[in-house]
Amino acid sequence: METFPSLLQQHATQSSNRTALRMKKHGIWNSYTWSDVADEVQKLACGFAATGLKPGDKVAIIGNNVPPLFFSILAAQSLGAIPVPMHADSTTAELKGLLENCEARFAVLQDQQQVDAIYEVIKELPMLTEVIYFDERGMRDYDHTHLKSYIEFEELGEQFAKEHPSFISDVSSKITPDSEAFIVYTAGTSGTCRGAVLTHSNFLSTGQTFVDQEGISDREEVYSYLPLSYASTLFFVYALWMIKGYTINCPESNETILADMREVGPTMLYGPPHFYKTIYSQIQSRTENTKSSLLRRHMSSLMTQGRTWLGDKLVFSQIKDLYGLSKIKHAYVGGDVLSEEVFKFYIALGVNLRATYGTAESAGCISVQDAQDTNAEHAETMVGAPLPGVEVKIDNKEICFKGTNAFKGYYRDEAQNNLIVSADGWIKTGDIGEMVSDHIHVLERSDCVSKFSTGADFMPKQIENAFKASPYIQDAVIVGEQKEHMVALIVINAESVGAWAERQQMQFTGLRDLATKDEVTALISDKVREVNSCMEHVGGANCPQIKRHTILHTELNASVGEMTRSRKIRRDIIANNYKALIDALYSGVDKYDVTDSNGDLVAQLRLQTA
Amino acid sequence: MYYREAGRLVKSFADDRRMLPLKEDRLLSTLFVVGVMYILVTAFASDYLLSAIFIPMMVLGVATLGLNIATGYTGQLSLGTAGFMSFGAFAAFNLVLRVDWMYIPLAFFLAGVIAGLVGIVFGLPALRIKGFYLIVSTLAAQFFSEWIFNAYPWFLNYTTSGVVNLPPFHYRVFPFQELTPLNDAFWHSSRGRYLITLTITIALIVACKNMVRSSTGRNWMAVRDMDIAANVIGISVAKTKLMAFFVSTFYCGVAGAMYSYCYIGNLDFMIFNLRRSFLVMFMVIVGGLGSILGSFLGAIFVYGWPILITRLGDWIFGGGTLDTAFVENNSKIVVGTIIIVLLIREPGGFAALWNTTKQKLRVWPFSK
Amino acid sequence: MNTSTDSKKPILVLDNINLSFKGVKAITDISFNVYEGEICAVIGPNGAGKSSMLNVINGVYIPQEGSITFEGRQFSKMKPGTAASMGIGRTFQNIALFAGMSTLDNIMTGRNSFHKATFWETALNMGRARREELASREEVEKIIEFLGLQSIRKTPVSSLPYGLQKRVELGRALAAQPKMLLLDEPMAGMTMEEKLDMSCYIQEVNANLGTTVVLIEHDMGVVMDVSDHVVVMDYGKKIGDGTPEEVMNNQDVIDAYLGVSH
Amino acid sequence: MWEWLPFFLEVLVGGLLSGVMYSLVAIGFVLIYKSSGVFNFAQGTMLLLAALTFVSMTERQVNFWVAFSITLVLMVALGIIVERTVMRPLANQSLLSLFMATVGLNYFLEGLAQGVWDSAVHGVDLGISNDPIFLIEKFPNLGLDIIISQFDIAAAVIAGSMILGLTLFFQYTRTGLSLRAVSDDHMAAMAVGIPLNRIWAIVWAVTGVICLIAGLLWGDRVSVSFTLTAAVLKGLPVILIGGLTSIPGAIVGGLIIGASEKLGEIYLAEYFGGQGIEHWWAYTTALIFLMIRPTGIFGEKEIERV
Amino acid sequence: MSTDTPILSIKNIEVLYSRVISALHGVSIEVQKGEVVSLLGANGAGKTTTCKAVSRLLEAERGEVSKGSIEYNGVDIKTMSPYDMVKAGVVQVLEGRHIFGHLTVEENLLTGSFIRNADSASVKRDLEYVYSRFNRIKDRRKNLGGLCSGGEQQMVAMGRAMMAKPNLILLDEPSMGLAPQLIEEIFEIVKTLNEEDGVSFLVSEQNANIALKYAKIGYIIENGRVVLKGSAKELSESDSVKEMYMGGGGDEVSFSDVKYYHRRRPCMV
Repeated sequence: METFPSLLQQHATQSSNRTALRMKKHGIWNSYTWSDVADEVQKLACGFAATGLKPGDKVAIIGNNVPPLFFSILAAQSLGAIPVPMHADSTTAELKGLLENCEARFAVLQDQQQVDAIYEVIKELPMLTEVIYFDERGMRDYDHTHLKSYIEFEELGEQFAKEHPSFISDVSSKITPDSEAFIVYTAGTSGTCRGAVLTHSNFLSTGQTFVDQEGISDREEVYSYLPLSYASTLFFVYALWMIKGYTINCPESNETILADMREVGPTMLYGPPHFYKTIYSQIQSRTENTKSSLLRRHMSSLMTQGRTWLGDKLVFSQIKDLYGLSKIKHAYVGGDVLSEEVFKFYIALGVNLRATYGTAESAGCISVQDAQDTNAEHAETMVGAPLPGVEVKIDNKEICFKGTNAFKGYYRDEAQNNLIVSADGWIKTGDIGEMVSDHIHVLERSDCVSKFSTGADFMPKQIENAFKASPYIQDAVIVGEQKEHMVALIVINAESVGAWAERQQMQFTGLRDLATKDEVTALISDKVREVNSCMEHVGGANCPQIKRHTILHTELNASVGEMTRSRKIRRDIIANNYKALIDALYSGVDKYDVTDSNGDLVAQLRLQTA
Repeated sequence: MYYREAGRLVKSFADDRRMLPLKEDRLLSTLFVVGVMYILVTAFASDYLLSAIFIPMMVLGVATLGLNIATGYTGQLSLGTAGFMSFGAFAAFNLVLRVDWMYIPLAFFLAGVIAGLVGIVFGLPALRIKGFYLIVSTLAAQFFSEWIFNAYPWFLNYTTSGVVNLPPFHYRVFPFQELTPLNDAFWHSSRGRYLITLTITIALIVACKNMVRSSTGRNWMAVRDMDIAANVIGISVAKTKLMAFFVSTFYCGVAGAMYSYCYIGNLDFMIFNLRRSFLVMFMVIVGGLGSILGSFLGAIFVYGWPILITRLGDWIFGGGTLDTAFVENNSKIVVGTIIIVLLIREPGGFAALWNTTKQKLRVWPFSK
Repeated sequence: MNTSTDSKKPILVLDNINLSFKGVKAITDISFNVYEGEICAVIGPNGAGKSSMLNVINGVYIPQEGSITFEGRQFSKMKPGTAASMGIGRTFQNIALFAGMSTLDNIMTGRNSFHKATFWETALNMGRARREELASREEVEKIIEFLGLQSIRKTPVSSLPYGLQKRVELGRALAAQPKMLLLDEPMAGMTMEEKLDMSCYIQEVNANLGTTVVLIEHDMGVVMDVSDHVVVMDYGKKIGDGTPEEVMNNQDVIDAYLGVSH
Repeated sequence: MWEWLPFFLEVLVGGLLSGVMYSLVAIGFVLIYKSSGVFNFAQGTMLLLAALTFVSMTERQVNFWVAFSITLVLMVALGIIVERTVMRPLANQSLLSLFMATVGLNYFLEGLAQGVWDSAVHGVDLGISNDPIFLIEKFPNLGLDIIISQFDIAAAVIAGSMILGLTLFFQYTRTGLSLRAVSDDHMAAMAVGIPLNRIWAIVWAVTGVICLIAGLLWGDRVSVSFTLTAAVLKGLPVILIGGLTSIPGAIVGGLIIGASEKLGEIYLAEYFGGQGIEHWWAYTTALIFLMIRPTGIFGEKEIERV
Repeated sequence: MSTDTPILSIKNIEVLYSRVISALHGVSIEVQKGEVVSLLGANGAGKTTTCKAVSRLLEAERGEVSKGSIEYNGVDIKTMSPYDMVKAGVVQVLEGRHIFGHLTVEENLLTGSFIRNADSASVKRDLEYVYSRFNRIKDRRKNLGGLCSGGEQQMVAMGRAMMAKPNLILLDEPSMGLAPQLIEEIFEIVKTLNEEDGVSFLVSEQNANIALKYAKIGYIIENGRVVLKGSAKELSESDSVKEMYMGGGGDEVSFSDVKYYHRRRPCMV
């Protein structure tokens, strides 16, 4: 049985000249072969060892998706230390909480931003002894007692390697598949972050069954831009990479993610719904702005009649090429549900898109859709049969799993462990679902299933997804817990609604203005009515309806916790932040004044009745 | 539709700086040059097509490229193109006449160098004079050339008529020619002259492309776009201008030599008059300032239009109906109108039209 | 007048500079020092002769009287080429980019002095020409990364928004690896965010590469925060010279330029 | 020892007088350049067109003044049409583009003129006697034995009064002030409500009139044919010496070129292979002047603001 | 014409240069009679383009209003030329003054009066009036415009506009490059002209501090779009305006302690 360090050694010896990692830097794609990767990891691991990192110590890895981070993770693992990936944009408070919780001794940071974030609290973190950063820019004026640059660190490592040539391989060989490989903090739609401890075998055995089932080869070109702080990214990008030894490609900068993807032309892709929706919206709005009737005709018939041979040659294969989707063999969406319309669009376009299902506790993957699911009704929520080696059952509507991917437990959180892991090893996912002929159908996250005051259940997320299919709607929040009916807070997409408003020859100044325009209100009200009638169609005449709704004057804000970093909404925080507004919606008034801290009017929202 | 760019990873700076960065463009140009220009045309084109269409178009294209280097890339207006061509033509003639061992391509090259040196002399005022004032210098070059070859019969080897008929090539075209199956007669034929012209033209295009994508070309364009800024960042404006004049007139000189040797087959200073200078300038404008492709598109259009009109007239009304005066006036009106319309609608000329089309193909089907 | 900078070594000494156009005085008897490694701000109203001052320093204008000493070499007539080769970089008030070229090519042009290949070598794309091109590209890419211009690398500069053009111009000046940078209103007309970015770049260059910076700026906030040394000009004359604090409290400066307490 | 003097003076005066004709052509250039930045290369062809139109009528026995008036109207119309169809759409393009547009216009008009009329050689007779004047007969006390062409004097007088009139017009009328404002700063002129297009149309129309008069004078002198377009080539060095934006410059430039051309032809030609140096001599003279003053004698040296 | 009709009403205009480059997309501005309205934004945001769209000077720069409409006193100005606009009483004072450098100060002022075809006596009266408003330039009436200082040039430009007896002045970047105290002086004149002569102003400015001090209404324009509109008081108290445009005067912003990652925006996908 393999571990991450042993797999690295395998690739480094068996396919040393194959490209392991590419990153666009300075306008060209720089490659690292497997032996380059092994060298870097060796140096870095020696640097860790030289500065006193011991097996079992925690190493916080904070930054975006860049090669040195991959190296740091591997280096830590080679020493038997446990990497704890964290999000690059985390605030000081968030980081402090996580670093304290995991008792990190080392932290590897990308640049000044992360240094600043933890520098304020470094004195309060006595465990944290070494901080390493890659990017030298802006770092001149810092107190370097705790800080080391990556280069300094590698020099230390080279020195150490000379003195202890076989140190790393000795330590590595002691690592077993059941050793801890990662602590991954849950994304936390439900509040506090918890660190799931995952072993090498959690990732590697599940990963092996995944690649066997999906036929992933060692020649894949994988495009990777996601932060490594999610279990699913670690699974789809990192673990599968180590298993198959394919090539990972990282973009040059945040602004060039889409352009760089075209250059890569990946054969395998993993992304959250938001990513797919962005590309979808771009294609849609470019189609709407075009004068070409050819394009419009083909696009409008795509969803109903599928691709014709000519249409494929003239339009669709070209669109795929423009977005770098033309070579895709495997595209996966996970983390949340992609709305049906978008999902169907990709399928119709001929992109082999599959929904996956997994949680941090399950090393990022429990199941993946098969071809049969993509044609089913609710294809977007049918997530396939559990992977071999993983068992799934529905317990009181909640999806539970056990198997090779089952985590060791939360780090230093016995209480929560006991809460979700049963005596016989079943782990509650917290998601509501059903089994449809052995395939999992995810319905709703459990803590988000709401009950009306009448006692009836409803599932806000499904309704929200129905809204999100509209290109004009960025986010929707459905509220109804302990009420008689639902109300909706809607965030419009400033760009597409702006473009729409321009086509209508409307005057407007910005999102805040658009949100209160009659025309926009009418546009969104139509959508609400459509969703309502759709619910009635499915759930019968007595089905609860969205009685009232309003358009918010701003976007939801991740920095105050209204969304997670992966852009999932946090319903409880929103309900709290917008309490007064929601009360107003239920009270039946038709205007609501938003004021700032000085009490000055910011916007007057219009509360609509469907 | 034609371009498929997903999955093209540029892995080195050398890759990124290729002459034709897109695979499709490389394929198309190779096919065109090797397949069409070298094989198909050489094999099947008639003598008329070769010597009255292809050769002059290429020769004029080279002259246009020359002018484009000075005007389009470096921003130095020149009205002396034909004059510079004549220096090349006369230099080539005298080199071949007076140097025993002279090979034709070498003569062309040296003719270019000599013309280039003349170009430097007439470019010298550019160090002090700017903008329209500079056309005085290039016009002086034009009139000076017309005068000097007339006033000093030595240049024409004391021919009384003022015109020398050139046997296409007095001497061997290249060394070790006897080792090849192609004899002198072949190189004297339109096919042989076509191949020489084509090869030289392609070499000059490649050289020009190399220059414009390197420091040389950037310096030219910097001087064109804003000479003070260029000076301040350490570009020697004087050197850059003179270099541009040299390269520009080198191209014109080679074009002049090819014009007399490969195209008309005689040497006549009357041909290289001011009107021809203007014709070349029209080619630059129509084709597009600062574009290599445009230089040739312009040459093809301006040279080809009267021929097309004549041919059309012959075809519609029967042979010889259209008199030359009509054709000439017609093409003047058409070319004049096209120039004005292009300047208003598409100041980048045909080259810009081509690039727009290409860009549309690259973002198809989202092109507006 | 200025005690804090006395100990430092001047990199640039301007001595009694007088400049006039067609008899109209643009600069009258100006002398001041710029010290090695400092950020020196020149302030004053438009028409005070600030830009002309920069033009004198790098030889675009030739003063009728006075001398310029740069790194110990004295000039009565500086030429732009000499200034550039001695390591004086420059940006302009009204952006002077090469409009027909891309961001990359504009910055590449800044490395002209490192290119030794002659035109015929470039025509044949021979060894040296090719090597220099690739080497320059590598250096330029570092600047592009530093200034965050990756996504507009191949965009023609004429189609860039104003703020980005200013940044490209700074990049072009940096490409020559100057010892001293003359920046003519690098932050004029920018949003606060762009100003912050720009001042970050300037300070970074100053601190990491030790480049001396002379900049003209109107925003007193910027001047106070970033500069070590301020020279105030009005009607072609120097009316103040010292640390930002000294200058702000100088009565002449307040009367002529700042007006009521600002 | 002064025996060469009378001949020299005769050549000089002849040169100066023909120089006035160059000035006339040059003034059209300057007007258009000054007001709109257009270096009007079509000037020569406009001249040819005017002369050809006039001649075609007089050859068909149309009364001189009728023909003159009709041509005048046509030239004014041409000027306005050019302004409308070529210059206005190109406003604010680079000077090079504008110049090239006039080169295109030149080619267009050339084709048109020869297509509508013909390319044969015509004569014009303005009825001005071409008899020489012996200065010594008229002004014996000057003691100069010089022959001067009567036609040259008449032409110079016509040209001179045209120039004077124009100068006064543009210096002292409201339209003149507007024109100066326009040539200073187009945008500002538009902003204060000076109708730019009207000013340009006036300028082009005036240029048309100048072309007609110059065309007739030149036509009488050298006959009306295609070679008349070469007048533009004579005008070029003149304005460049004078400076593109200066009317006095155009006059002085004309005199310099006229005189130096005649003097060069007489005194220097033998050192240069005998003949034909007049083609490049004017340019060389201009070049020498420009090397000394790169923007012409009266041209403004621009202080390049950076 | 009802008194409520705004003197200028820009309705959701889009401006294209050379038919392709979009400079404005969705700008709506209203100026009521007798108001000073300021238009704030950075360079390249579209302030000048907006002014030129109103004065119709756009076409001279190959620009066109491709969507939306502009009404002056309730009349659509689509077909009007710059000349017509001045005639109707809308004069733009261009950014960077653009005075005629080769004309004297007085000649500069005179060009402003041509539009009215007034007799010389009334022109003389107007000249005196302008000199009374702009004291500084009176002594320099015979000087060439090009030799005046920046502040004087600005006054000449404004005086020249006043000679056309306008109802609305489009004042583009009057403070550009002027000393702080001169800026105050220029704006004081704006205030006088507005209050005593009843001229309405649309002032485009980068200097939000001063512009909001003298204006009644402000618009913030970014990347060719109006993003914020409000009374001068509202705007000058708004956090986002303070942060973006007035930071120089505030204390929170420090230029010496700037971070690299300031500009890093959240990931788009």
